[in-house]
Amino acid sequence: MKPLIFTEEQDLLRQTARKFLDARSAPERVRELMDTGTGFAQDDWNEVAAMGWQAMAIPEEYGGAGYGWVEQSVLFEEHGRALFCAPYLSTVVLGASAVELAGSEEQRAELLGGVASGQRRLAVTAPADGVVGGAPVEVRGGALYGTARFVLDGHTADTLVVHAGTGGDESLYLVDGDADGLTREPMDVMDLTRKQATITLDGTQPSGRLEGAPARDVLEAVVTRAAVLLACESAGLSQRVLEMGVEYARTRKQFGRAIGSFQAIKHGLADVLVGTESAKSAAYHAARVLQEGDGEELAIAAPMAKARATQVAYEAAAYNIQVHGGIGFTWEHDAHLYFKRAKGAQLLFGVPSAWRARLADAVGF
Amino acid sequence: MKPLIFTEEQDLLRQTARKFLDARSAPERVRELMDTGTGFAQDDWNEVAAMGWQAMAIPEEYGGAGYGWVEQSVLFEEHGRALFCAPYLSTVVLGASAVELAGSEEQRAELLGGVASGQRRLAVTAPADGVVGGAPVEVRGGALYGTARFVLDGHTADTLVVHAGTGGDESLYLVDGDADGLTREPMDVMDLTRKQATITLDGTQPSGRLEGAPARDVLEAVVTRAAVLLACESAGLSQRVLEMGVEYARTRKQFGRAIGSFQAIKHGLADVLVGTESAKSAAYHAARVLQEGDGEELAIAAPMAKARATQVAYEAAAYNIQVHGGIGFTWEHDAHLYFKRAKGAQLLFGVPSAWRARLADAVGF
Amino acid sequence: MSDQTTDGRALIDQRIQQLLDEAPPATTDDQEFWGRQFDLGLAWIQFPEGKGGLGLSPRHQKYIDKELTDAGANFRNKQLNLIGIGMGGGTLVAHGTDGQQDRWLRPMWTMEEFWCQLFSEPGAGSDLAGLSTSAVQDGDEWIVNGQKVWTTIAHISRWGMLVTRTDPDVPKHAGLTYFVVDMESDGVDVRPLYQITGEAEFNEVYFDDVHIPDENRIGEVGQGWSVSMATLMNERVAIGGGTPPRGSGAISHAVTAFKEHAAGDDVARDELARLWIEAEALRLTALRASENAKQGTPGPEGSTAKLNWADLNKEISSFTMELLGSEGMLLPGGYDFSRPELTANRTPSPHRLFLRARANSIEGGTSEIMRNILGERVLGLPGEPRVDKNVPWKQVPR
Amino acid sequence: MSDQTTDGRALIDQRIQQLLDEAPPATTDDQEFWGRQFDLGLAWIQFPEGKGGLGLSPRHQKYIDKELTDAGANFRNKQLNLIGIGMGGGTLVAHGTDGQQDRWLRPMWTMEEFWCQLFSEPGAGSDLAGLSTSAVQDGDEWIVNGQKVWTTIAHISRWGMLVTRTDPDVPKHAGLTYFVVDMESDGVDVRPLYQITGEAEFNEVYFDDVHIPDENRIGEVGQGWSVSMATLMNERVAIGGGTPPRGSGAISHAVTAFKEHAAGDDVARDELARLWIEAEALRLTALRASENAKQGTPGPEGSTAKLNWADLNKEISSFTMELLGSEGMLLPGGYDFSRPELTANRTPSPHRLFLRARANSIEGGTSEIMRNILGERVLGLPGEPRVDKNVPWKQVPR
Repeated sequence: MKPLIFTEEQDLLRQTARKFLDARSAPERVRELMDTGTGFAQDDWNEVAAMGWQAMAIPEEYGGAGYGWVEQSVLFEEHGRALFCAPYLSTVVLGASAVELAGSEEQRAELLGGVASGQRRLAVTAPADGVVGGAPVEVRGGALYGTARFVLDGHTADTLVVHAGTGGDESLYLVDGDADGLTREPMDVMDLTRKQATITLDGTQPSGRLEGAPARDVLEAVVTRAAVLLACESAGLSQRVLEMGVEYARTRKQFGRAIGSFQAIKHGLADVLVGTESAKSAAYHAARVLQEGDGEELAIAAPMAKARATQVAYEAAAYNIQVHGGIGFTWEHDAHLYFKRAKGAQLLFGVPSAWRARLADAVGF
Repeated sequence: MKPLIFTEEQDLLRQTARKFLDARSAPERVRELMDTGTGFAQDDWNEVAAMGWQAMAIPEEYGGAGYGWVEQSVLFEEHGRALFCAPYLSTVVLGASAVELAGSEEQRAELLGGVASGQRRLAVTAPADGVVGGAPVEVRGGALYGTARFVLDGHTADTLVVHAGTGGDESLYLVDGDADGLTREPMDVMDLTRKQATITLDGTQPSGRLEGAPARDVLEAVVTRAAVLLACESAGLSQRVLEMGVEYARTRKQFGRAIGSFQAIKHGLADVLVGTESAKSAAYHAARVLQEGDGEELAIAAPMAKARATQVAYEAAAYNIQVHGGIGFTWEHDAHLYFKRAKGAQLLFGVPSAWRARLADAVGF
Repeated sequence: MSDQTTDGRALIDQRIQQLLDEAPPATTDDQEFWGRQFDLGLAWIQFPEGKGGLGLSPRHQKYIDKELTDAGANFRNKQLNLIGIGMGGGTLVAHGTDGQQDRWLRPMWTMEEFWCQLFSEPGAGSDLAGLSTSAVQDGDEWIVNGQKVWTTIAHISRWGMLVTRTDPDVPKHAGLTYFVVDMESDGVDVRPLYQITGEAEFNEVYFDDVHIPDENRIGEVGQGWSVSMATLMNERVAIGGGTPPRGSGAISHAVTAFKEHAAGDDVARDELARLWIEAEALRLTALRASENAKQGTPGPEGSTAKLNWADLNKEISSFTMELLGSEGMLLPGGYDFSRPELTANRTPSPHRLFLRARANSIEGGTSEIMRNILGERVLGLPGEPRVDKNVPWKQVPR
Repeated sequence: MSDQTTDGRALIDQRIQQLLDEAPPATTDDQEFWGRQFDLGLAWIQFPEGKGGLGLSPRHQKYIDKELTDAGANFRNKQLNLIGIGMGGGTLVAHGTDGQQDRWLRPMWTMEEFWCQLFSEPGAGSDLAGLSTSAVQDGDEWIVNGQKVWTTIAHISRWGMLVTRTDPDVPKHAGLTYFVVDMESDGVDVRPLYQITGEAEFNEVYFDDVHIPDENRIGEVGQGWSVSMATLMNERVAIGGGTPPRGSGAISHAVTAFKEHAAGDDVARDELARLWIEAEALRLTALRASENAKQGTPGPEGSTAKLNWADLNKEISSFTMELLGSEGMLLPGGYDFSRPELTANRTPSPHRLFLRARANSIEGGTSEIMRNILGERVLGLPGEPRVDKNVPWKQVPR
C-alpha cells in the first residue's frame, strides 16, 4: 500500500495553498462570499487556475498537469481548513470525473481542457443522498423536462451534467448554463459556504451526451470520489477547529485560570485530537486508493473515510462551539461556519450510517 | 398515572431489606455463595420467606400477602445493590408468573402457595434471548426429550416449568426437580451471582401441565415481567456502584489531591448520576405499569426500562472499575462482581437493541 | 398550616370574585386587568399586601391562575416580561426598599415596563463573579462603564437588573454591587446580538459613563453577589413549571422526520428508539422530581435534569437532521437576521431547532459547570484547588 | 551516515556468518546460541562492544533478527524476558556501572535470569512519583520496606528493577533512588494478584527489611526518577513493533460473533461497521505514525494510539458480548485461578478478552492520564494548579 505520508512536493503544495487561502479565504472574505448569490469570486477562481489547482486533477493529454488524487486531497484538506468558497468539488471532482469516465475524446478535450484552464465550471445532478437510482429528468423528443434539487453549484455552472431519461434512453446529458428553458434557483442552504441549486428543465435542448459508460455507473463512481474528497475536506476542517479550540482554551480565562487547564476542556480537546488523527488516516488512505485505482479496496476505503471523517468533523466543530461558550454561539464568531460546513459534509451524498452499510457490504459482513 | 414515588410502607420495606442484605448479602457472603454449586443458601431463602418477600408477590387466596409489583421492584433494587444470590427472579417472577397466568386453581394453590411459604423454588425454560419461539423440548408418548440451556436456577429448582411440544401439543409442562431422566448441569456463567443451568430431559415424565393459556403467550408475559424486574435490579446496582465510585474518589489521593477533585473523575461520576436517575425513572414507571396491569402501556414501559436501566448499569459498573484503577481490576475487589452482574442483566432475555425494537413497535415508528 | 391554607383560600376566593366583578376579562383591557389584579394582591400571592400579594404561600398561585384563566384572563405578561416578573419581583421584595418596591412592582406586573437582566459579560460567563463592569461612586450617583451580554429583551426594556464591580481590591465575590438601571439613560447602548440561527434573541449592552442614582441601588454596597443569587434562585422557579406530554419537544420532530424520510431503516429506528427512551425517561425524572418536591423529599433527580436535557436536546436535534438526510442541508426560509417575535410559543422548524440547541449546553450554566455542581453539591466530591479565592479581584488573571 | 550504515552492515554480516558457523541454530541449544550471539555483539546492536552490541544504530537489529530467524534461530527470550531485555538492558547501559553491566546483561539476554519491574504501588498508580516504598541506608547496604504491585513474572524473576523513596523530606521527584534487587533475598514475598478474569498475570511484591547492597544501586542517590524514566522510555520501544493486519485483534472476534449470531441484524451490522472502521483507522494511524517516524517527522498521531486503542478495545470486546447474546453470559471454561502460560501468543476467548480489556484503560497510563498528556504535551494546554510541587513528599496528602 502507498505510504500514508506526503512527499516534499506535496508538502510544498500544501504550504502554497495554505498561504493563498489564508489571504484569500480569510473569515471576512468567506463571509462576503457567503452573502453573494453565486457563492464564489471569479477572481479567486482564475487565480487558483493560474496556480494550477484544477489542472492538477486533469490528465496531461487534456491540457491538465496530470497529478493525481493525493494532490487534490491535500488541496481539499486546505479547503476544509479555510472554508474555501468555490465550485471546486462540483467542477473538479463531480463534473470532471463524469466527463473523464463517460465522455468522448472530443468531449474530454473540450470540457476537461476547460476545467484545467479554469475557463469552465461544471455541475452534476448527482443524487444528494448518494443513492444512485432513476433519473430526476425526463427526455421527450430529444428535449429535457424535470427538476433536480441539491445540485452543487448548479446555479453558476457553465455546463451541467444532467442525469435524464429512462431505460435504454437513460444517460448523462450536457446542458449549457444559459440554455433555453433552464431555470436555476439557489436553495436555502444551512451551510452558506457551499451553494446548492434547484435546476428546472422545461423542454431544454441538451448540447451533448456522455455515452462512454452507463449513467448510473458513472454517477456511482462520481459519488464515491466525492465521498473521498469530502472526507479529506472534513479532516482539514477538524484540524482547524481543533486548533481554534486549543487557541481559545489557552487564552480564555475563567476562575483565574485558562479554561484549557481544566480537565473538562483539556480532555475534550484530547478526544478531538484522537478523532482528527483517526479521520486523517482514513481520508489519506482513501485518497491513495483512489489514486491507485484499486476499485476493490476503494469500496472499503471510500465508505470508511466518508463515514469516519465527516462524523469526526461534525463532532469536532460542535465541540468547538462548546469550548467557546456563548461567543461560539454568535453569528459574528466563525465557529458556526465550520459547524455548518461539517454538518453539510456529513449529510451530503449520504449520512454516515449509509456509508457504513456500504462498507459492510464491501468487507463482507 | 401512578406517582413515581414511594409510600412510607414501601420506604420501610426498603430499609428492612437493606438492613437484612447488608448483613446477609455482604460482599464476603456473596463470594461464598458464588463459589457454591447451588448459588444460594437455604437459610437465607427461609429467612426472606419468613420476612414475607416471596409472599408479597403472591395473591392472598394462594397463601400470599397480596402486595404488588411495586413492592417487588423495591426488593429488586435492593437485590441489585447487594448482589443478592438466590433463585428469586426465577421463582418469584418467572415461575410464579407462569403458574399464575396458566395454572389451574389447584396448581396455583399448590405451587404459588409453595412459593409464598418459601417451600418451593421454581424455574422456567424461558428463552434466554427473550425471543419466544418453538419449544426446546419434544414430547413423545407423554414423556419429555430435549435440552434447554440458560435455565435460571434450573439446577436447584424444586419444580421446573418446561416449554415442550409442537403445534397443538405445545405447552408448559411441570417437571419435578428429582424426576427420572432429568439431568441438570450448571453452566460456566461469567456472572457467578446468578446461576444458570443446562437441563436435559430424556424420557422424563412431567408431573403436570399449565393449560390455562397458550404457552407462548405465557412466556411472552413472563419475559416482559422479568425485564421490568431486571431493570429495577439494575437501577439499584447503578446506585450502588455510583456510591462506591464516589466513596473511592473522595478518599483515594494521587498528586496530593482526592481523585474526585479532578474534573475527569468528577464529571464522569456526574454522568453516572444522570444515567442512574434516568434508569430509576424508567424502572419505577415500568413497575407501576406492571402493577396496574395496563398491557398497552407495559408494551412501552417494559422495553424502555429494560433497554435503559440495564445499559446504564453496565456503563456505571464499567466506569466504577475505571475510577478504582488497578485495584478495580483485581478479583479481590468487588467492582467486578457488579460489572459482571450488570453485563449479565444487559444480555439476559435480550440485548438493549432488541428491546428498543419492541419499544418502536409499541410506540409505532 | 392546613388551617392557614384554608384561611388563605377563603380570602383568595373573595378577591378573585372581586377582581372578576370589577374587571371582567371579556371587557377589560389586559393592562387594566393586571393592574387591578396587582392591587387586589393576586399578582404574586406570596408578596406582602400592597406589593401585589397577600403574604400567602406561593402554592396558591397555581389555583389563582387557573381560576382567572378559566374566567377568560390571560397571563401574557408572565411570559413576555418573564425576567422582571419571574426574577426581578422577588429580588425587589427580598432586597429592595419600600420605595423601590412601590415604584417598580406594579408597572413590571402590568407590563407597562419591561425588565432585563444585566449579569453576564464577555469576560464573565461561567465565572459570573469575575465580572468587570465598574461602578464608581460620585456623590449620590454611580458612574457605570462596561459591557453586558446575552441580555434578552434589553432593546424594549425600561429597567435592567445590573451587577457591577464597585471594589476591585477585595476578593471577587465581595466587591460587587447591584443596581436597577434605567435603560433610557444616556450612555446605554443596546445592540442586537445575532446568533448562529441568524436571529437576535439577545443583546449586547454597552455602558459608557452611565449615571445611576444611588437610590436605585438594591442592597448594600458590596452585597451584589447575594442579591444576584436571589435573582438567580427566582430564575429556577420561573423556568420550572409543568411537565410536557410524552413525545413532545425535540423528539416529536425526530419521530416525524423518521416516518417521512427514514421509515424502514432499522438502524435509524434503533437510534430513534434510544433517544425516545432517554427523552421519556428524562420526562419521568422531571415528574418524579416534582412529586418528590411536593412531598417535601426532593432527591438528586431534579438536579440532573438541566444537564440531561441539554445534552439530549442537542443529540436529538442533530439526529433529526440525519433523518432528514439531504433535506437536513437546508434552512427553510433562510437566515433572515430578524429579532424573533415576542411570543412565548414559537414553533421553529427542526432545522432551526437544531442550530438553536447548540446553546442548550452553554446557557443557564454550561454542561461543564452543571457537572461540577452535580459532582460537588450532589455527590459531595471535593472541589479543585482555587487560584481566585482570597485574592483581590484585580490580581486574578483574566 | 550512509557510509557508516554500509560499514556497519559489513561487520554485521561477518558476525552473523560467524555466529551461524559457530552455533548453527538447528543443532545448538537456545541458551547457548543466545550467549554466543551476545558475545558477538548481535544481541542489542546499539550497545557497546563487549556489552552485547557493536555500538551501531539500533535500526540494524531488524535486519539481524530476520537473518538469524531465517537461519532457524528463535527469539523467545525477547518475548519472555521482555521486561529485562526490552527495558532493563537499556537502563543498565545508560545508567549502570561497567561492573553492573558485566554482571547482568548476558544472563538477562540468555534468559538464564528473568527480570521484573517494581515501580507501581497500591498508593502510587497514576502518580508514580508519589511512591512510598522506603530504602534507608545502613552502611554499605540499604534496607527496603514497602509494597509493589502489578509486577509481571515477579514469581520467576531473579532480579527486579526497584524504585524507592530514600528522602521523604524533599519534593517527590527528588527523593527517589533506583536499585536492582535480588528477588531471592530474605524478606521479599511475591504473591499472585488475581484479576477479574480469574487469572494472575501479575503479582504483588512485599518488602520486609530487605537488604540491598549499595553496589546494586543504579545511578546516584536521589536520581531514581530519571533512571525510571529511562526504563519507561525503553518500554515504548519494546512494546512498539509491527502493525497487525487489517481485521485482526478484537474486531475479528466481533466479526465472527456477528456472522454466527447476528447476521441479518442491520442495527448490529451498523455498529459493527462503525467499530470496524475505527479499528481500521487506528491501524492506519499506527502505520502512518511509523512511516512518519521513519522519515524523521513524527507527528501527533503516534501519541493518540494508546488512548484510542484502549477505549476502542473495551468497546469492541463489550459489543462482541452483545453480539453473542445469551452466549455472552458465559465464560467458557470458567474461572480457573491459574497463572497464564508464559507464552507470548495466547488466544483468549472473546469472553475472556472482554474481561481482560477492562484493564486497557488503566494499565500503561490510565486514559485520564493519557488525555492529560495529549492535552498538555501535544496540544500545549496549560497544566492544572499543583498542590504537590515544591512540597516535601512527606507533607503531600495521601
